Amino acid sequence: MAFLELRDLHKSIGGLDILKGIDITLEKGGFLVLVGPSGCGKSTLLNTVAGLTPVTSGEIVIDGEIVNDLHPSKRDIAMVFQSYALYPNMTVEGNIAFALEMRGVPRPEREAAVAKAARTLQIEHLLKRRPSQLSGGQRQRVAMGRALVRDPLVFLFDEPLSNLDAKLRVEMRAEIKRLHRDTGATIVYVTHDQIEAMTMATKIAVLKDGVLQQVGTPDEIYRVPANLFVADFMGSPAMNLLRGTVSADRSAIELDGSEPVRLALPPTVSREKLAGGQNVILGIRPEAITDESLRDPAAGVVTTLELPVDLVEPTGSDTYVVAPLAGTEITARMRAQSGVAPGRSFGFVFNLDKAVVFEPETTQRID
Amino acid sequence: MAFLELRDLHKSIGGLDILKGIDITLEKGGFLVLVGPSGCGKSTLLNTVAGLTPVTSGEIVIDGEIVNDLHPSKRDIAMVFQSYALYPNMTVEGNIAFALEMRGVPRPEREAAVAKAARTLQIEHLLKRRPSQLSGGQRQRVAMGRALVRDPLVFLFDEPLSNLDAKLRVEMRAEIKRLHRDTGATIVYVTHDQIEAMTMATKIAVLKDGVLQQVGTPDEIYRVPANLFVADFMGSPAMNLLRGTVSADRSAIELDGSEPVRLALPPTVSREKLAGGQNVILGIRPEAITDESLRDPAAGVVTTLELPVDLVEPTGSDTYVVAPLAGTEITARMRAQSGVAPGRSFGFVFNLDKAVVFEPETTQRID
Amino acid sequence: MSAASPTVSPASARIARFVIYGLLILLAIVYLLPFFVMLITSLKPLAEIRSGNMLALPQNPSLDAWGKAWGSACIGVTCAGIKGYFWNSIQLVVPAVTISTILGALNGYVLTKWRFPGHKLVFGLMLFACFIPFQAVLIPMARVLGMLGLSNSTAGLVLVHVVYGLGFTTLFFRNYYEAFPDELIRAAQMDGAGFFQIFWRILLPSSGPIIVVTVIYQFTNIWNDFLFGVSFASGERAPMTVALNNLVSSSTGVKEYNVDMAAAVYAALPTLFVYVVAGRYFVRGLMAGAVKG
Amino acid sequence: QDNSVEVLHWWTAGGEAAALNVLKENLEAQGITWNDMPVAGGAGGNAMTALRARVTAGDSPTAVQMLGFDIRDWAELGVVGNLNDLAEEEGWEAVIPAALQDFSRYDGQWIAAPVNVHSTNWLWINGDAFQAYGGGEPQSLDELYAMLDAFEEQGITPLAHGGQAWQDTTMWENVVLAVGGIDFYRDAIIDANADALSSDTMREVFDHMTRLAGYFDPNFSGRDWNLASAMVIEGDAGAQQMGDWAKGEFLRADLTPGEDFMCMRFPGTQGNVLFNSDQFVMFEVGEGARDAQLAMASAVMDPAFQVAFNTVKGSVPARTDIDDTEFDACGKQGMAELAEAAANDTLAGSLAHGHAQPAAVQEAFFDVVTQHLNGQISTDEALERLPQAIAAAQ
Amino acid sequence: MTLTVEPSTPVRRHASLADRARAFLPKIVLAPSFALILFFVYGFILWTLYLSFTNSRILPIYELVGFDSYVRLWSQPNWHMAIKNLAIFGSLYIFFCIALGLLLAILLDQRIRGEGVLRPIFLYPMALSFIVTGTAWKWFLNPGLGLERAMHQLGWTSFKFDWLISTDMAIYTVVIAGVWQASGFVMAMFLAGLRGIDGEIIKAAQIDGASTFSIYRRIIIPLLRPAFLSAVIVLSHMAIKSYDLVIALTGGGPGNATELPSTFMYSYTFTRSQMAVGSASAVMMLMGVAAIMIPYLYSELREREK
Ligand SMILES: Nc1ncnc2c1ncn2[C@@H]1O[C@H](COP(=O)(O)OP(=O)(O)OP(=O)(O)O)[C@@H](O)[C@H]1O
Ligand SMILES: Nc1ncnc2c1ncn2[C@@H]1O[C@H](COP(=O)(O)OP(=O)(O)OP(=O)(O)O)[C@@H](O)[C@H]1O
Ligand SMILES: [Mg+2]
Ligand SMILES: [Mg+2]
Repeated sequence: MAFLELRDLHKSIGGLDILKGIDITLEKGGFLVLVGPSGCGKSTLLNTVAGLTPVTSGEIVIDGEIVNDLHPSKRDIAMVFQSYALYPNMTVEGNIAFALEMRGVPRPEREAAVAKAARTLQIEHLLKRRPSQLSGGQRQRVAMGRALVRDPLVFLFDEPLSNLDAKLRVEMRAEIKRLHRDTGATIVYVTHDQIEAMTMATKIAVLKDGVLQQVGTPDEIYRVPANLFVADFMGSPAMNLLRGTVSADRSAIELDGSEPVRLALPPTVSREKLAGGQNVILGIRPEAITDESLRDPAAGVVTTLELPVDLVEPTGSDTYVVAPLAGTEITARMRAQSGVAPGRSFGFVFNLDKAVVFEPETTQRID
Repeated sequence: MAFLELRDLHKSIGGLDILKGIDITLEKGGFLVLVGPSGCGKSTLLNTVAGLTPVTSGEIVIDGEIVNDLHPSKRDIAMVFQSYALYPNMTVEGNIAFALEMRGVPRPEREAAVAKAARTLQIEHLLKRRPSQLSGGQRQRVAMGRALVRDPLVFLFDEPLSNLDAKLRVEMRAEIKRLHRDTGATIVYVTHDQIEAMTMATKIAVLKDGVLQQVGTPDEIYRVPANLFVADFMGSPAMNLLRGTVSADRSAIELDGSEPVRLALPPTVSREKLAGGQNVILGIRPEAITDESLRDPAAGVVTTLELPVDLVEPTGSDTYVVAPLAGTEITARMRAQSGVAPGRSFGFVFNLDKAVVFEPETTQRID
Repeated sequence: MSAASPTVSPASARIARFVIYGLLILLAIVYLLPFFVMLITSLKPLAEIRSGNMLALPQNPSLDAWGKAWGSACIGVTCAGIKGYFWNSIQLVVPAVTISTILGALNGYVLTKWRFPGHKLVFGLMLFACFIPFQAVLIPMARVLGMLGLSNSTAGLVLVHVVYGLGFTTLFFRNYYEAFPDELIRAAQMDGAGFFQIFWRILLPSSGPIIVVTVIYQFTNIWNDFLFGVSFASGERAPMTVALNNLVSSSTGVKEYNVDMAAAVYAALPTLFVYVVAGRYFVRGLMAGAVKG
Repeated sequence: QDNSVEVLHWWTAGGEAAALNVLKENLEAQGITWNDMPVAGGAGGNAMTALRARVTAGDSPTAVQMLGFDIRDWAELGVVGNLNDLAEEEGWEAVIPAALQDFSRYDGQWIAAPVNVHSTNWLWINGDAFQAYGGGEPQSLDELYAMLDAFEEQGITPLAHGGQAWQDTTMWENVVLAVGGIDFYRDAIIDANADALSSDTMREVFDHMTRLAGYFDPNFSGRDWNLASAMVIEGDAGAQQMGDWAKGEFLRADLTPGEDFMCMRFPGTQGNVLFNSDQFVMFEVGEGARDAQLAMASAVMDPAFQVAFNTVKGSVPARTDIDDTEFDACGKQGMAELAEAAANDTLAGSLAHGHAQPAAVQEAFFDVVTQHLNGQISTDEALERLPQAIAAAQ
Repeated sequence: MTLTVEPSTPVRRHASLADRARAFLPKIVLAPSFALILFFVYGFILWTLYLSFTNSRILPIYELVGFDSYVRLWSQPNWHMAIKNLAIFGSLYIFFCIALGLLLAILLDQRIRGEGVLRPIFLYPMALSFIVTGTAWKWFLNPGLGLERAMHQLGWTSFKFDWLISTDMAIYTVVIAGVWQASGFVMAMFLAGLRGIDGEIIKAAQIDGASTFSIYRRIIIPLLRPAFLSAVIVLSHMAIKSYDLVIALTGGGPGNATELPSTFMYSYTFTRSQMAVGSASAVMMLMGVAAIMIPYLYSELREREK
């Protein structure tokens, strides 16, 4: 049975509708990652779950109980605030131990818990400092520490790692995963980090302007996005979206543009759902457009196009190559030091196994 | 000539040495990205450059002038604060326009500039709100906006995009790049985002505990890290570091571990600098360890090892595969849906062209 | 937090500092002038005061007046100076200040962090209460105190001061807590802290400056109050000001200005002590590092 | 049995308080505890405020120092005690001037014990200046002006004055008495006859006030009476019009009456006495506390106390049957004149000190007199305003 | 979009009794204060209102006589004078106290060495009872005793400062003494406000090129808004109740030149035994205050609602 359930949740602040009917269920021990553009309502959603702000309508169910009327301190939820919300008058130690103290945990236990969390977060040397004497990332870790020492029904994390360096972030991610695995805690997690979302979630919910776009496993969200928004939003660099028309025999998509370009119909879409001449949008991720050397030997449907290179962006581990196609620009992912240079023409291998097709009007995916 | 120059900069706060002799020069129009672990002193460095905190010793030179004693308002610097530092009493509009107003820019111009920045930052609909009515990412964008409207000698950005969603972040990145290109502004930029660092910088400075580790182009930093710290710190997942011994003939490195494993000597190290039997650490990035299908056709020195797979981590665009080697674990980057499964054995292709060798004692790279 | 960053160019910084200190010292001297008059008067014998030059330095200064004011001046039929009246005032001022400050802080806390429909009206009513003319409440108050059996008692006077100080203490705290980040309250709720725990552990430790302001205000007003003191606690329990007034304001008797001045300074000492001690809590940057954004 | 008295008074400091101690000791000798409730300020104003609070709370003090019409106001409220038995026993009626009894009794019932009689129509003159002037004691306003002119020529301030409403009015009532005589004083002030208040005689009074003000130094506003006295003591000023309590200041400065300073009736008022009398009004107390209260009333009327107190206070005893040997020259003069005035019916209550009109009316007089003296209103306006203000206050 | 649609019927967990009590806790905490104020302030205001329609003199009388006391009140020249003076005194007093208090607070906030010494110096006038300080002021301001005389003795014979004894100017001396007394406390209020301002914001303003002056004008002073509200309320209250100040300094004189509503109210209620008129004046005062404060409070409280 669902452990955390949001039913038609609405929330407005000062006449503005922030959340417009959110329905999500999460099983016990689930790890829900909330993603969405800045300002879409993620923090607001967490606040309603925590009970810090009353909902306008709808129900919040935790462990089979409707908790709308329950005071935050009674919901047994731990939360990491996006803005940290550290107690300025307390030391780091005091901040972390506060929740335990409020729950009457005896001092030795408290100290042990704080020491453990501090070790995990690598802030042992800061325990006696006040928040004002910490760097941004250190403050964020203290905010994490306050949640980590607890053993609640639900953890809510609001961008808890955004100000940490990549290395630390990886370690913290592992730590949160371990916490999740070891305690079986149910977690709702907001992040803007794709990797975080993809690697940690058992379920991802994509939000836009207070409306839920898709809920699914990370793989589903990435591979078969429900609509153009999700497709465009998840993945960095974003999915290439190409306008085109289904060919008369429905075996290929003819891309718009001055020159006629044909791409074979991706296997993700069933021919029956399409009509010849129908306008569609074809979505294909950058890593599915490569050079010949990176071509996936297992790929079924592949088209190679010779395109002029516009821009080359090396990231260290890879090189992104931008080229014009069908009146827009596509991004392809090549090997680092691939030798691709702007201005020259180059063979781009399209692995259409991984492409998806959308209906332009409704923006929904066609499957 | 250097436009921005830090000379032996020291800074201590309350008896703690935060910056320990920083020397950096940046040419006019340069884009310096500061990276380093949380709490290493990046924000402190920006603060000293801005004049917000006095240096303990050393000199700050901007455009040929020692500005140590110059009041921040006289330094003509724009800064995005890590903590935003928005004016709570002003609307978003007021916040963004404030600097222009202080410079006596007439109202119509100011309004135009604000409108332009707001468009860029996608906060046009928020102009009349107060900071307290914004989401975290929206606040961060307002903080950006305050800098973007200006045309200063130097821009200082302290993790300006950390709370934005990936899509927006890409757009903002492009925006900053455009700003950099169009205005020829000199920029110092703190980020934890590898991609940001690699794609934007003309120069990267790596800081650790207040000590400068390496300054160089992104490519240098990534390819030939000066020491183990930089090697480990830059790149995500981190570079694989394997302990070993130089073989007697100095043609290979014999990795430590129960089973003897030989890897060919990487071309990045000159044989002359090594002695047979010398202990070394070999560094190789995950993307240089692949499966056969991804093998770089141009690679010179390649070794293939059959290793048991421990863990498979799909990220959507790729799959990271973890396997045990030389008493540690290595991470390799494979294609998404590569079919690698934990428990089974698999052929890992090591592209040693891209490997580097370190001296374990000094942790410095050997070249 | 001050805008005067330590990093300004040395020359203009020095000038600016010079101006600031100059201005402060000048103002301090101006503020001290009346005190100077009081002080020199207290050191003069009466004949010298009578001779009329009030601003002249004493020709043969003496501390007699100070001794007399402290220990032997007549206040009513007891001629033991004002020293005995400190205790009366302390007994009154300590509970009254404490209670009104605590209530004010709690009210401010509720009115900013636990808002309920109509909170503004409640606050508005409490604010407007600050303006009630004290003259107008004397008689009904006397009646109520009489009915409560608190007439002519310290407890009654404490009640009066608490009641008429509440509006102010509430005002001070509410306006201070208004800027206190709500996030911290939320965080504390998540941490399981209750209403009072949040107040006690989170807000109060960050309220140093406003507690100081409130204590200064209440202490001063209660210590210096005459009207309520004389109406509700005259006689043996008379507070300091009533005693001071008795010493000073005898209408057709001989006036001893030197003793009056000395007594006035004595009477002000506890308040001055509070000012000096309280000043330590005017600390900077109490909320630094609490929230991002 | 409550063997204590609580006494509300405003003799809070210096000699006055010391004088009261005589009474306290007297009572303590009888085993009665004295609970002191001193409240100074505003010529008893603050004390009356405190009294209101106490009475309202149902907790009246035993005895309260009070002046003139206040006594009647409180008596009217029916909260005061009854001293008839004691008064009869001790024969108060015979020894207290009738004018005082008007206040000590209400509806024929004794309610208060008078302590002293102050007189307000005095003029105090610096001895040296007077010598230099060389004339005799001025007997009329014209002679006064002659003397003041002489003082002016000596280069000193002719008339020292403290510009406070009650001081202004004290001078004014002296002038009223000097110009119009006792009958006019009674007509205009005690009866508040509107015709008298706007009569030509009254115009003359105000003109004299204007003229007298011409002899002030410019800084008289707000000055305390004792600082005005100090001017006379120091020889900076020639004379001061003030009640008999001013004598204390002169004596304290070690001046001898008749030599270093002169005390005399205000010119034109010889033979008349404007008085005010401090009385202890006995409030209604429980039966248990009555004995102590009566003992106190009796102690107040005790001749020894009356002497002890009044020698210090500068006033004269309320009893006319007291020997004057303990008193100085001014005191002796005062006692003699009081007895004389009482006999001749030239004794009248002082307006400025609450013995001519109830507070409301008194203050209405104050308003007009002080505004006129300070030049805020003209004589015409004053004559117009006076009856209006008095009528409004009644 | 619900992925797992299950027919689950969760119970609505209602807040327990203790919880609901806890929800009321804030109101319970506020209640005693509010009740005290309702009774002791608003109750007494009603009582005073009632009294103003009676003919009470020395003590309350509860027999209604209509608007008589209001008629008397408005026929008193003293009352007109008091109102006029309050307008002058109140506005100047509030203005100068705030201006000087703010200046002092800002100066003291410049990381001054010796702040601990200077702060009590500016505050001490509050501590001294005006019963005595008034005498010192009176001498100081009296041309024949104080400043003017001292200046003349120093040789500056054309120096003239005789406001105290001038009917037109005396009220301004009350303002001077009042400002001297209260501005230190206003300073303390602003100082508390200043100390609460986030330093980062000021740094940001410096970066934005704001001069120190602009920072104060545009950032700090607007952020001190709540402190201004406190200051205005406290000062208005003090202006209205200033009694000792006037009594000790001028006694309401010369003439009635410095009469204020507070002295008027006190003298009519107590010394003049016209309690009904005193009550009427109290009612008029409250109405006047309401007329000014209610719009101010309304805008102030509405403004800062987030
Ligand atoms: N007031 C202070 N007292 C003592 N130490 C301080 C103080 N302020 C900062 N520090 C320390 O200085 C170091 C550098 O801080 P800084 O803010 O520059 O770090 P940073 O590199 O910006 O880190 P982050 O990435 O987390 O923002 C940190 O270790 C911090 O703990
Ligand atoms: N007090 C308020 N008044 C009006 N609108 C508000 C208020 N608070 C938040 N909002 C709006 O509600 C929306 C949702 O805010 P929320 O903080 O939940 O966003 P978010 O998804 O967490 O964004 P971010 O990723 O930037 O943190 C935002 O568009 C914000 O502008
Ligand atoms: Mg958010
Ligand atoms: Mg930082």
